[in-house]
Amino acid sequence: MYYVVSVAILVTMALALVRALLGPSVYDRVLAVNVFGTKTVLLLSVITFLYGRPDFLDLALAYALINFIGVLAVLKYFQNRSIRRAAEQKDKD
Amino acid sequence: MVNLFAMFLLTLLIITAVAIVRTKDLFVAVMLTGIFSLLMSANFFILDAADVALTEAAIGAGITTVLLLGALALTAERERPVSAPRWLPLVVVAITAVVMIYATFDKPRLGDPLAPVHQHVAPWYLEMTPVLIGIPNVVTAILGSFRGYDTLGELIVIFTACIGVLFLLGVPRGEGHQPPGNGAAPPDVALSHHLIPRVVGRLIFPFIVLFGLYVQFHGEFGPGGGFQGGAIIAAGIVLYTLLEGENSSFSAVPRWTLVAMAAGGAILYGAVGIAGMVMGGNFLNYSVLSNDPVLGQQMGILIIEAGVGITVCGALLTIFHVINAREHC
Amino acid sequence: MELFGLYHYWTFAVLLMIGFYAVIAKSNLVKKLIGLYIFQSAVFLLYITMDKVDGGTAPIIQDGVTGQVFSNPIPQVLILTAIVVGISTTALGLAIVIRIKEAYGTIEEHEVREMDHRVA
Amino acid sequence: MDFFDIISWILFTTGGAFVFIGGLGALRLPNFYTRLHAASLTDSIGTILIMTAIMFQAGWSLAAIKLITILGFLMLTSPTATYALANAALLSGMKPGKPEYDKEGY
Repeated sequence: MYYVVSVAILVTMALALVRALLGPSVYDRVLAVNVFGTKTVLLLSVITFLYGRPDFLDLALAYALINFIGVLAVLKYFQNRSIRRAAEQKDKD
Repeated sequence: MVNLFAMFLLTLLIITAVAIVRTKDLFVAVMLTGIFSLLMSANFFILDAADVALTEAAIGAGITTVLLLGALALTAERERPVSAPRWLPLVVVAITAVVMIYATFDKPRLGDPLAPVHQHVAPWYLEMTPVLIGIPNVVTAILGSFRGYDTLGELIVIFTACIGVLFLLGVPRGEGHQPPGNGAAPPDVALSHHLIPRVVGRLIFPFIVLFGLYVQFHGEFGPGGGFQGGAIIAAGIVLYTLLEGENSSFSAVPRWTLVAMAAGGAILYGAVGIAGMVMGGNFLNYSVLSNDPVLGQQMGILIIEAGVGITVCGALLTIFHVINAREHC
Repeated sequence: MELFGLYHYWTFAVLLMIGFYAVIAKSNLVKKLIGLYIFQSAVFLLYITMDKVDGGTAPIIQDGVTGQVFSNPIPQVLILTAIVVGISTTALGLAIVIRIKEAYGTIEEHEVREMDHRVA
Repeated sequence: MDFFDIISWILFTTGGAFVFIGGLGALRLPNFYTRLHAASLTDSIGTILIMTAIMFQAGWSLAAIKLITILGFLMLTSPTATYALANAALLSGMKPGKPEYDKEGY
């Protein structure tokens, strides 16, 4: 039964990758990365049990904690960019 | 069946790599690099390399994206088109790829127990680790003790890279630089007015640091060790900096502490080696550190792993802060 | 089925060449660094592929379990350190690119070269 | 096959189905906010179902505690990431309800 759910997760990863490649906006791509991140956590958890080594759940835990940082970095990047653009606009006027 | 999964993931990996190279938008390339890292980590895990997968998770999920985005903010976001002909590199690359794929037919197939790589020292390490060092994680044993000299070298490389970044970006900008806006640089506002991310970030920040310490000191028994632990703690402090801004981060962990950490960890590592020499052994021979050689090995590994963690954390944070501060000066 | 055992190595070759293409054909310096990142990831994949043993498990000895086959720990040790070194050196490259942007106002290699020629 | 196995089977299948539907929605729906909606909601329920299913398989052990922790952190961070993303998109001037927007979307 681990195989069934692994296949579902892998197909979803492929769909998310297609969304990341198509875009069209940058936010769609960030969304795709986020979906990919949670799917990786699930896949790693399933594979630890498939391999019969549940002590490796640390890996999934690391991703569950750290994936969040990427999205916040993107949010901050957008925020600083809009501030920068506003400042440049003011320079031109 | 798991091999089929691995092949599927590898195919996705190639598609992602092609997309990274083809896109003109560097921001998109950075986002796809995030996916690339996730796929890489899953593949490492399927290939039985739990320690490596954890390292890739600790580095690739947070720090790589943050550093690349910091560099993009300081340079440019889009690639300019080039008019030069593209076919020559493409032909060179295609021919090399074909030659390399032809060469792989002589390689032992995946998982062949008779492959030459499995014949020489690896069985000895697997057999002798419980006897000589007495810890379950063979990877940590080789990293810390059998090949401790290599690891010291790698640590010095990380320290040197940190020093190099400090030399390049730690100095103030030149005369010609005019910050955008009416003379005033954009202030570092952080994400302080995004209430929900701030609350959640503050909530999980201590757990990230705690988990980092767990990975650091549980490295003898499960996947983990200094490289992973240091990177996870660094990622936690990066999260704090993103949420609260440079100044709060520096009041929690001052700048001089970070440089001192980057240097101090490497010094600690070397000091353990010299202590071994003083007590009558060779450089980085931990057996002499205690009356019981096995206990001595365990003590040595624990201390040098701590040194590795301190240096990795300090170096990564120094690099992050230097690039981040460049944006706001 | 025998040939599928080489699929990992083929992926390695293709990824290595994709990264190499980005390094030699792209003019943007950040893109070159990302290409270098792909290149080094391909090398990591090659090493980790070689550590796998059929029916093996990760080389962490479990209490009370005997007769396990373990995968080869040596490639893992090499790559574990290489990943962290890789990000540090990539950061050094990014720092150089940032300084080039400040000095030349561009990060396109051909534009930087043109400016150098004009001065010389 | 005992009782716990049957429960895990059911949870695994429904969880897998939710995950797949979420991926499909993230790919097929017409604009960014609908895609975000599809991806985030099914992500949450799919994660809960699959993690619970694995917990039934793991039994009461250290692994189960780790799974609960993973689930807890995912439940905190995943919706926050979704919120942050929607917020960034809205502030950048992308209006919900419009079926399409300009190609770059900045």
